[in-house]
Amino acid sequence: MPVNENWKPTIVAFCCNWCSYAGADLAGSSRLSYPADVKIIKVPCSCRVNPMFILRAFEKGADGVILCGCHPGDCHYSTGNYYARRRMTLLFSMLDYLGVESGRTRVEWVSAAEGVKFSETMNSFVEKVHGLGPCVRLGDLRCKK
Amino acid sequence: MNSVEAIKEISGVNPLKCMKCGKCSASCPSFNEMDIKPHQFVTYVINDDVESLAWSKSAWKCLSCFACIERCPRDVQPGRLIDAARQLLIRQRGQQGLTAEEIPTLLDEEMPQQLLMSAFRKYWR
Amino acid sequence: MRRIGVFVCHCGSNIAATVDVKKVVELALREPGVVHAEDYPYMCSEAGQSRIAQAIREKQLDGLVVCSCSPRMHEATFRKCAEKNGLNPYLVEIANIREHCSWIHKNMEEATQKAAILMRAAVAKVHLNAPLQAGTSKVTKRALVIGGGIAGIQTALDIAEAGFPVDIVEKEPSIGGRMSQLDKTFPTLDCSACILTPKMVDAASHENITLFTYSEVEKVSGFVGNFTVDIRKKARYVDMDKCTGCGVCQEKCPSKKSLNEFNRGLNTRSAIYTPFAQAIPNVPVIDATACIKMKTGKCGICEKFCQAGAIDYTQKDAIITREYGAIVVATGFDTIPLDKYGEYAYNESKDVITSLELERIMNAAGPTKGHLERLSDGKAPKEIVFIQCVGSRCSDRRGKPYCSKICCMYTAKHAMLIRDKYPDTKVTVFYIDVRTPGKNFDEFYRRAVEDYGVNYIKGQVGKVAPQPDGSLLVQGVDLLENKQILKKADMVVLATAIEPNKDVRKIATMLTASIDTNNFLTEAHPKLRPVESPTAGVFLSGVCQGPKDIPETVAQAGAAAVKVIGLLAKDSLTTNPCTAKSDELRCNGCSQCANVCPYGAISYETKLINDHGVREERRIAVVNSALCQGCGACTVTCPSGAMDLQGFSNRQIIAEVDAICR
Amino acid sequence: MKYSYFPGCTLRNKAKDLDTYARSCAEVLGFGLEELPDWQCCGGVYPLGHDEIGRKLPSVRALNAAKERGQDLVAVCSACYHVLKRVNHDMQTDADVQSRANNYMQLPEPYLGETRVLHYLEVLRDVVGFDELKKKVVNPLTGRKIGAYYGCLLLRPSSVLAFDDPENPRILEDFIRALGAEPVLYPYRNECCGGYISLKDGDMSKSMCHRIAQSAQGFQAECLVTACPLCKYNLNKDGSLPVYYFTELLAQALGVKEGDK
Repeated sequence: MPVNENWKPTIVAFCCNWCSYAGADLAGSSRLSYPADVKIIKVPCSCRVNPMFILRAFEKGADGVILCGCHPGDCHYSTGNYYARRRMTLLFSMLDYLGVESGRTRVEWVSAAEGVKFSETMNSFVEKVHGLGPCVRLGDLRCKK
Repeated sequence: MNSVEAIKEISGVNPLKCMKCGKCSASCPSFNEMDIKPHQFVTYVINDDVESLAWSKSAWKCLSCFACIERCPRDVQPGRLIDAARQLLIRQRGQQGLTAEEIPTLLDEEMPQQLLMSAFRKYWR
Repeated sequence: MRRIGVFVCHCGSNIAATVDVKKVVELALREPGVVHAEDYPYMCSEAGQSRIAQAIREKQLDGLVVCSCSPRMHEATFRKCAEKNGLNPYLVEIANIREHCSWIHKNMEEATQKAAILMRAAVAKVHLNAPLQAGTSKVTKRALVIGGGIAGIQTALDIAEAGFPVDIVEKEPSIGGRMSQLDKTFPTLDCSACILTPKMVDAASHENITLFTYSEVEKVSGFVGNFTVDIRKKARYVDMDKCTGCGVCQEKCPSKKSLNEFNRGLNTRSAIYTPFAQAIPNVPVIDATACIKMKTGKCGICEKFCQAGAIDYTQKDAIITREYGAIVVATGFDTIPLDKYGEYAYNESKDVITSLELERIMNAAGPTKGHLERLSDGKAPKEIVFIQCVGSRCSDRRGKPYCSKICCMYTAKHAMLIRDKYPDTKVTVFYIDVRTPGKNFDEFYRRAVEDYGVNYIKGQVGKVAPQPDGSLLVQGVDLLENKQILKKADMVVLATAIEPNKDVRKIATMLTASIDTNNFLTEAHPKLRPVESPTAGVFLSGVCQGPKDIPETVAQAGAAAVKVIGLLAKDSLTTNPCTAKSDELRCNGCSQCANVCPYGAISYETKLINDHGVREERRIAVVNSALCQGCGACTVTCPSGAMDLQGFSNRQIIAEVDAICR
Repeated sequence: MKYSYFPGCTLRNKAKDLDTYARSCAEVLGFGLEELPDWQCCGGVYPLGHDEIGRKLPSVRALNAAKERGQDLVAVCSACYHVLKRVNHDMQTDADVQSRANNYMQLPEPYLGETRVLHYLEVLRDVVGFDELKKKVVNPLTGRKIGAYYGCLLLRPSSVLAFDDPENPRILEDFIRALGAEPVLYPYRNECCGGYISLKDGDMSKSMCHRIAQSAQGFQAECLVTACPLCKYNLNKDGSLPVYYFTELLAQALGVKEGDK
């Protein structure tokens, strides 16, 4: 399917409060740009992200979902990101099976000091999702007329 | 691509990693034979001064013994830089460290093939 | 439905230059429940806050959304403002339209659209916010200091002076640390033991300080104000209460071949030993791996000679459990192993030594009784070469990328002391840079050059070659002269890089304190909170945080003590109300939440439940809100959906998702 | 155990001893060296330039041939070992070299550095074992004081070659001890002999070799042992100490030297 250049994807980024949200703040204060398509939701820890939230996002029309947390070993709650990693591995493979391509989902570790990494990650993720085009597999038909 | 860029490209070395400690020159067995010393090589590349390197005999005196590469605390790999300069002289400027005419005068009975092979590779295109 | 007010900040031009704030206000008023919306140049200012106050009063708001900078910046400000005006602070949400929007986007239309969506998500969330009450937890008024070097001693003394009890845990048989191994200190050249010993004695005799020497921290649980720590007191095999410290046992011990750790292995000690004469406590320990009695059952000489009857071969390790309000890490450093630096021939020649070994050689209590001698043949060296930056500033796989900071100064000290005491000995220093920032530091280095004639050569050493005659041929470079140098030396001293004590990783893991790639503990903020760990209640003192010299260490130790005192002075701490909560009706008591909880905050109780008229006893999960830190791991693990996180509930996050994807 | 064997150009001519004894000793020690058909000269020096793909191809061919035979690749000459191992490292780690070399070679299955490159000494140390070797010695070289000369090519850069400690190697010393002789440790055993410079500047390499031999002599070495024909040639020019190939001493100790002659 040829992708319309002007099409703007909807991207939800879950960021943990301690590392990645602060990393996104640093990207902001360093004026490192990334597409406005990315909207960040703050969670206390990457392990707070219920797979249900991600399914809901795709159901409501998100084209990509990314989860950012502290680097392994650096979790503020010591082990939360390990739980997140395990859950997401399972969820993403299921989503892939359902037809939500693996390029639409990602887990990335971004520390509070990695503003550059945050913006680079978002740029590459948006580019990837943009290349895949709109995600229609899980669209909630009840919501659209 | 200018010459300095070519040297960086061929060698894959980032000379900016150098902190000018001089350990390469302290380790170099050819130090006294070189007019531009190993640590200076790095500086010349940083300063875009390939002309001086082109007139130097240092490129032909490096033995590729890798002592500088082994001991460099910043992983600069000066030996690779010197070798890249040598290749640049050979490739772009047609310089050679050896002429066909001199070869017969240099041979002797015991000389291993390995020596000729290595020398040709280092001195010729 | 909530009555929500939306406040859009211009942040001067920081937001307003890229986001059409008027448009955001206009869009906000179309959101359900929004009864008030306005914009203002600086919402965080006194005037901005009074506008919020006025709106709360006039429009009877019960929910606030502030579209401004990051909540990490001003969330607390706006929550306080709400509270002052009779609104629960947790009914405030921040839409981050500065760091996450105006600062990174250039196109006004795009940025405005995104800001509106972020506002919408915050409004959707605030509809579901519940008023939360912060709880309190008690503070145990005792501190633990891990490490009994100068950093730990100073921190403990300062805390103790303020009237709080402190325990020092030191893994060696005596406190004192690295400083006790030093001979003289720069830049004043006063004797290290002379200034340290009184402090050690002060610490030992202070009524508020308890020493646990020959002990290690085994387990840490709890959180700020309420840590529970298991301390392993290793078996000393000597009764501390009976021993008089007479030292006869050490004289009589027949096993004298163990390497003396205190003297960096340059000579030997007996199996029963105190590390050094001024040791505190002055009670020996028995090294079970060297003791003949322990290994073969025969001997027992120390026991026979001990008049106090203090020897006890049957002693076992003991675990002591204590509670603390704060923990200070002061684990210090060691020099790096030099196995990977074969070119300096450290393993090949006894006369190539590290600077710390030279400290011991120069010290009157050291292996050569303070005489400067070659360890190979006992001769006095006539030519000494110092090599700087051995393993420091090495970004390769062999060394450490950082500057060890103390080497330039101690080398100048060594060079000066040698030239002073042995004027006919020549001293050469190979250096990359001489780094001497510090009060009277550069003057000190210049004295070494100008008054003592120490020969400083800018350049590194490539190889140290031991010669058949026992001398060392040093091949280096003089970068200023552009010459390779071959120098015959009798002794070579390596300014070896320092690294954090190897136990620090284990300790940091126990404390959930973060650690950097070089194993230095990370500070909460590199500039503004340099003595605190990001983990609340854990503080940093000395080299465990980064290389530093004695005055800096003492200064930091004092700073850490002040932070500890500030914490212990409080009777209770306010706890984060965003904790997990279990729905009694849904919980089936499966225990999965407790398995993933890193704080042990979840327990189970049997309770009579009225489930839609059915009354029965059920096992259900209960969250201890004082222990819960609000990570949310349990909420996702819970198979029945009973567990939810206050402030970040399932419904709240889904509302945000819906608002963004709408 | 059978290995693919890469003798190299010099072992066919001036350094026949190095080759012949390597083969006959392998038989005694119970491993086989199967010479690769159609091997090409490694080039003597490793092409340091990032873009010198052509000069790496002979090594890639040999490495791939060993892979197709399902064998590790053994070299005896230090230079061959050095070049093969470094090219193999490029084929494992450098995507650019990988793709360009494979584009050129058009192999049925691309070569990605799968072959393990071993020096004969490594086989002795890690497969045969020096203790085992000691048991097979029939003419121990008792009383001989031998200085090991490593040179550059076996050791550096250690990040790629990982042959032994680059500054304080021990493998040749352990080998000498296994043969019943006494190894002499001297500091210049890993210093350069001058390498190919001897073609144009004999004096330079001579002075370097002189320093090496003097140092060994100072520590009472009676002779030197090496694995490199060029090192041997250069050290012989100095002439202060006799120089042997390590395989020569091995053959002597195992009692196969006389039989072969």
